[in-house]
Amino acid sequence: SSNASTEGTPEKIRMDYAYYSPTSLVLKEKGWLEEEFEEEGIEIEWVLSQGSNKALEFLNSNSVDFGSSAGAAALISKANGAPIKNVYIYSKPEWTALVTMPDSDISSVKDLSGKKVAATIGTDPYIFLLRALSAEGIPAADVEIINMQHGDGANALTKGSVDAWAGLDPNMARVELESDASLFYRNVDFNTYGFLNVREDFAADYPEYVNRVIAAYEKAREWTIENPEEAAGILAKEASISMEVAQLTMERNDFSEAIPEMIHHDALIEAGKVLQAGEVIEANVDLEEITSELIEPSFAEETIGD
Amino acid sequence: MSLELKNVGRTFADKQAVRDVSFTAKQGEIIGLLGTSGCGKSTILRAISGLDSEYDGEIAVNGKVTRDIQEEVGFIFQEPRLFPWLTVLDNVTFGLKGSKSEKEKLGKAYLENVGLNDSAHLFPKQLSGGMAQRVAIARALVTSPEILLLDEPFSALDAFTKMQLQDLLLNIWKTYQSTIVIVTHDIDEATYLCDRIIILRGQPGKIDKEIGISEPRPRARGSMLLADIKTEILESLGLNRTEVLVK
Amino acid sequence: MSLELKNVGRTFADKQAVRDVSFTAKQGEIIGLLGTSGCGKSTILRAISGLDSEYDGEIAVNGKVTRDIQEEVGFIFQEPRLFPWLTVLDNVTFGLKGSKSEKEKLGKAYLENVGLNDSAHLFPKQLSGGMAQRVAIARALVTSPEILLLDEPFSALDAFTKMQLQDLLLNIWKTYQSTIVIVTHDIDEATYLCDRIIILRGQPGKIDKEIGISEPRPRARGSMLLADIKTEILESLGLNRTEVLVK
Amino acid sequence: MEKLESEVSSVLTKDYASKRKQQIKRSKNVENIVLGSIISIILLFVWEILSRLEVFPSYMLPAPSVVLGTIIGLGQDGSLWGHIGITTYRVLAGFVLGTAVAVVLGSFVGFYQKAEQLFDPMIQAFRSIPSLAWVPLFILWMGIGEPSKITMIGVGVFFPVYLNMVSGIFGVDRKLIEVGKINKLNSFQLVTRIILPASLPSFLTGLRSGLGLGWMFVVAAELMGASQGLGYLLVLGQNTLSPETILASIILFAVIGKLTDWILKIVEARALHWQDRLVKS
Amino acid sequence: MEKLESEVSSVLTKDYASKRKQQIKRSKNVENIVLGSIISIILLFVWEILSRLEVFPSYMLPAPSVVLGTIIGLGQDGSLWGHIGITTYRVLAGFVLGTAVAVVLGSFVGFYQKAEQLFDPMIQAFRSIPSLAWVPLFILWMGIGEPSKITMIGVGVFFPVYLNMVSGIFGVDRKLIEVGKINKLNSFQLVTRIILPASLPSFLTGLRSGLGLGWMFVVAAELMGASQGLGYLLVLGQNTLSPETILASIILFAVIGKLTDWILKIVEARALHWQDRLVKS
Ligand SMILES: Nc1ncnc2c1ncn2[C@@H]1O[C@H](COP(=O)(O)OP(=O)(O)OP(=O)(O)O)[C@@H](O)[C@H]1O
Ligand SMILES: Nc1ncnc2c1ncn2[C@@H]1O[C@H](COP(=O)(O)OP(=O)(O)OP(=O)(O)O)[C@@H](O)[C@H]1O
Ligand SMILES: [Mg+2]
Ligand SMILES: [Mg+2]
Repeated sequence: SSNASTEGTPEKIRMDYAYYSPTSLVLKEKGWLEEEFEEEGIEIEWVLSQGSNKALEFLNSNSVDFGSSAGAAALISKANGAPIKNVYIYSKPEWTALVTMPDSDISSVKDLSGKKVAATIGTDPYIFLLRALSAEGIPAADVEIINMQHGDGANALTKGSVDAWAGLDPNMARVELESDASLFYRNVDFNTYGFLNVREDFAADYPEYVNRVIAAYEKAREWTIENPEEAAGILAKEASISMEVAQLTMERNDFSEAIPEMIHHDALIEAGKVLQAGEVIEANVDLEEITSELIEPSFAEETIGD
Repeated sequence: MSLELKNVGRTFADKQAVRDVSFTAKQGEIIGLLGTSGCGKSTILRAISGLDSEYDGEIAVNGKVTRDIQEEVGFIFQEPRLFPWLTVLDNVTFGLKGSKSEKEKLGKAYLENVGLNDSAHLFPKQLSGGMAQRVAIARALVTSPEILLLDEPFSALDAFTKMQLQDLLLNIWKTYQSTIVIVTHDIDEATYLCDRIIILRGQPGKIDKEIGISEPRPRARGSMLLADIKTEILESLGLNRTEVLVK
Repeated sequence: MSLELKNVGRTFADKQAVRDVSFTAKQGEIIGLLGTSGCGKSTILRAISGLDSEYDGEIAVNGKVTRDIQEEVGFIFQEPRLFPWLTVLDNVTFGLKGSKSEKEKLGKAYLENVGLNDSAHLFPKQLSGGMAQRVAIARALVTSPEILLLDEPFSALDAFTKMQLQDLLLNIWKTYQSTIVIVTHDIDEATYLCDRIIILRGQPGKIDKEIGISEPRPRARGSMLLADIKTEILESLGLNRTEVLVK
Repeated sequence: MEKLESEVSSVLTKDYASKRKQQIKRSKNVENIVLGSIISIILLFVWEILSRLEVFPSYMLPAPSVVLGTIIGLGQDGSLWGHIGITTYRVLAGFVLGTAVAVVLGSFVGFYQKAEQLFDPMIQAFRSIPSLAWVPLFILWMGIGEPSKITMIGVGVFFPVYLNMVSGIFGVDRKLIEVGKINKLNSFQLVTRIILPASLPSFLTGLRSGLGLGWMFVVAAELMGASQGLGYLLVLGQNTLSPETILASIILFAVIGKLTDWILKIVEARALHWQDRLVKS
Repeated sequence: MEKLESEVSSVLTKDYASKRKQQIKRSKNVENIVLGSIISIILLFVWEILSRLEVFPSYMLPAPSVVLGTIIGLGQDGSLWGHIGITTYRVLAGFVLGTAVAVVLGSFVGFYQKAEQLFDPMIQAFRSIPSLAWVPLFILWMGIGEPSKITMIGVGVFFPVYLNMVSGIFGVDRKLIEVGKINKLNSFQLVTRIILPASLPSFLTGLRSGLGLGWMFVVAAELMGASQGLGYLLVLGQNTLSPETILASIILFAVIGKLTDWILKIVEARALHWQDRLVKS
């Protein structure tokens, strides 16, 4: 590994940043990590993840040490044997909801039967859709789920090719603002949180450094909570989106909880069941077990304490 | 069909290849073009055919000045130019119209004429040089064109085959009263076939001499008159002082 | 270098093209191959050169039986086969080794020999048929090969140029004592150049006759002996009954 | 009697000869297949071994046997044929569409100076637009149905076919075209009877290139709301972080792409038998 | 005196003639560019008008003026050059890499029967694997640095260059190769002095095809952790649902792709001036 160490010190720490994790943007922008490790001569390398699956690919291939993903995505990867741990929650986002166009006759989940709904299989919006359907007692088979990438789904919705879309921010914020699309079903608890994952190797070799990275993240989180306006500005600039979209996206992020806890555990198990039903995770996987293996609160607890 | 060239010349990218060529060919006349290599014989044929329209001067076909490709022109190029993806028979029938069986019948007849009836199914890559040339000859003759432009048609052939094909050409000429312009390096051939022989010379080439041959056809290949004309031509090419050539 | 063919034959996909050809050429001998179109002359040259190794029988060069391409063989093909992407000069110097300026000097000298010194910079598409053939001749001669295989080298040339080049060939032969096998349809050429003329006939072709010519060089083109030999050859090709041919 | 015997025997020899030829041909075919698979088989072996030795982590690059298991699993639950069938159908339909348009446009551009000046620059510009970039545009223009997917694949096929066609036409020997002109062919006949056959080698290369691109564009096409197909399988694998699925789809792409290319290669060999090629050493 | 005058005048005419030739050439170039842009300009106009009339919804297909504004905006904040520069660099590096490998492998396969039997089948199979499918494999093998991106683009370039090269070599006239053999060229010389020049038309088409594919593979390459580049811009636009960004990247792809292709086209025209082509009507 490129982290060939002398006395337990990594040569460099490879972080990912992602537009779906505003905290990571703030951290990168402020340069607190660089500051923290400057004296030891440890380099910080930033890599952009365009989506959860890319972040996990980077982690798995030992291209980054820390990667940000949706909780469900981390779970799927873990179920496939990925050597990762979740050590920190960067936000509790409400990044997904069910969206339809204003002139549509859909106003609740019940109206979805027999309709075409776009969603990206395996991702949070997909899980959200399935959980929403099962919560309302509609069999998934009654709905025609069209597998499309998030952006394409939004396009298909505005074009009228599908009746509804399990949306994802910032795309969702944008259609909401610009095409008057309405979020007809929202439920924060059906989202699976923003997970900061670390490679198991790294965590085992340099536990101290995991703590220090978490500490830096904490600093960014607190700053974000205190300066929502400026944080939105950073997001808008980095992701090249308009300020309104950025603000709306930020509003739907709850940065108050950072330590992985039972509630995250439970949310993942629920998501895992849906995924198992959808054959994304194999039926013989023990969800309890891999969820416990995935979520490792000890670092955050140690750093943040309470 | 009659042919009339008036002051025809051709310049390629600043280099003049041939200039000031004028002659007339009446319907049914056979004209021979002789001249040193590179003096512009092929260039003249291409101008007459209309394949090249960038010449100076004027060419009239049947009294009409034109630069287009003429209907009813047959051209035997200096190279065989066979289509490599067609069999010998298909190459020969290439320019024919009509039903397939008719075309094949005609094509086979002409292949027989050039002595290639066994080779109808071969592809050009399987032919010898002379065979390819004969296929090209058959392809041009089969359309029984009213104007025939021949660019060294028989040069790749042995003496025996050559004579046979010369007679075939005369047969066709007799049947269709074609007007023929033939480029050749073989003086015996020129005297045997032509009513008039035009000798080009120089670079850029221009007409040096015109010799008429009035002997009626069929001519005897060994005839005294032809032998005299041959001597005249050789002399005008500066070739009768054989000793000079032997170093 | 000497050449020896023993019962050479060649069959293309079930069709025999030539069979049972045997002859020997001593160092410095000039052998002529005559025969009707398609009787296998080019095929024999290709076998000698080693370009074709699928023949039957044996060919020995300098006493050694081999089927490989020989060092020091020059081949003038029946078509010019110029490289279209090279200028005339580069085509001529293609087979030469050594420094660029040396090559160019030699190349230019040979271009001069074939009368193309003005055309060194042209590309093949700008050449007339005879010019292209002359470039090919220069390309083969410039390497001063010990064995020269010529497949109708002068057939596309006018009488004057042809004679010049025949003498050029004899010059080179004298200088390098090359062994030469030449295919030609021109009987005058054969008698002027060759020590021995081999006449092929039939399809598949086989040797019909061998005629030796002992007249020393330089020969006079009009000499009586050569005229007699010509008559003999014409007779053996069945061509002296001129009347028969005139329909 | 003697003559008869010799005739019979000659017939027999001939028979024998043609049989031997067939045998030789067949054994050459077998040899070809064996030689052609050697490298693939070696690679698979090395991969399998490295996987077993855990040099490649299974969560990223599972062993070939595991991937094969996935494919067999797909075959057993029946979905495999659906994926292969629909994708092959889309590629072939798009191939036909793209080729047809390329032939028409290519002939025009190759033949008429004005057409070249007008159309070629724009076509060349479109050529470097990546498949993914077309996705939103196609959704906008044609929605997410089959026509949209097939057209998208057609776009991919179009470019190499067009490019090879045009350059093939440019390369046709003037000498042959002149023969056509002397025979008074009109432009259409010139194209069909001389230019197309003469540029056939280049055109066939274009077809093979185009078919390859067709397979590549499938992924973008199947991003537009497909629920079946190899491209769908690939994207699904990436979204669900399932390397077996990704590799299974890659292998299926390779195998089926190879098969279709092989058909074209046979067509090519047949159509170009007249070429005066060197027999290779 | 008279002679002198006529000489002077002839010199003058010659001078005049060559000047006129230059003028004609220049005005032909201008004509080419004008004709070549007509269709693009018309399309842009129609698009602009339809957008203004709101036939195209602006949240899906903004007007060209808006897209232009986006590009200018990128230019003003300076990031435009970064995007263009890095992507062009990657494409060119990948182009060089892919071409080099294709030339070496293509010559071998084109020239040696055994090499063809061994390598060609596998290469043909790889040819239909979509760019997106390579992404996880490249991340695994080479990580996410520049080498990995450049190699990925090289893969895209490789296939068409290889294919055209091999088929070009197959199509080389046996007659010309024989001239080389008689001149005792060894295999290497045969390839460089005869086979390559003779197959140059096909090879150059391959290069142009390959360059196009290079531009297409950029997107996949820049999925591997890039934070700059046109492919990044495209994916960013798709992830943030910003049609202006998507279209801006498409237009940049088209324009810069066209420019690089134009360079190749000039090279092609220069390198193939010896072809005996028909002057087009
Ligand atoms: N590659 C080939 N495949 C099949 N048949 C061939 C091939 N090359 C030559 N032949 C046949 O072999 C015979 C002899 O051909 P060759 O070229 O040797 O004739 P030639 O004596 O040189 O005739 P010419 O004077 O017309 O050039 C011909 O019948 C020809 O059809
Ligand atoms: N396309 C061309 N471009 C430039 N020059 C050309 C072109 N075609 C012919 N020429 C030149 O024109 C001159 C005459 O050529 P042409 O082919 O008419 O000669 P020819 O009399 O037929 O000679 P040959 O007997 O050798 O066939 C030559 O000097 C040749 O170089
Ligand atoms: Mg000529
Ligand atoms: Mg021959």
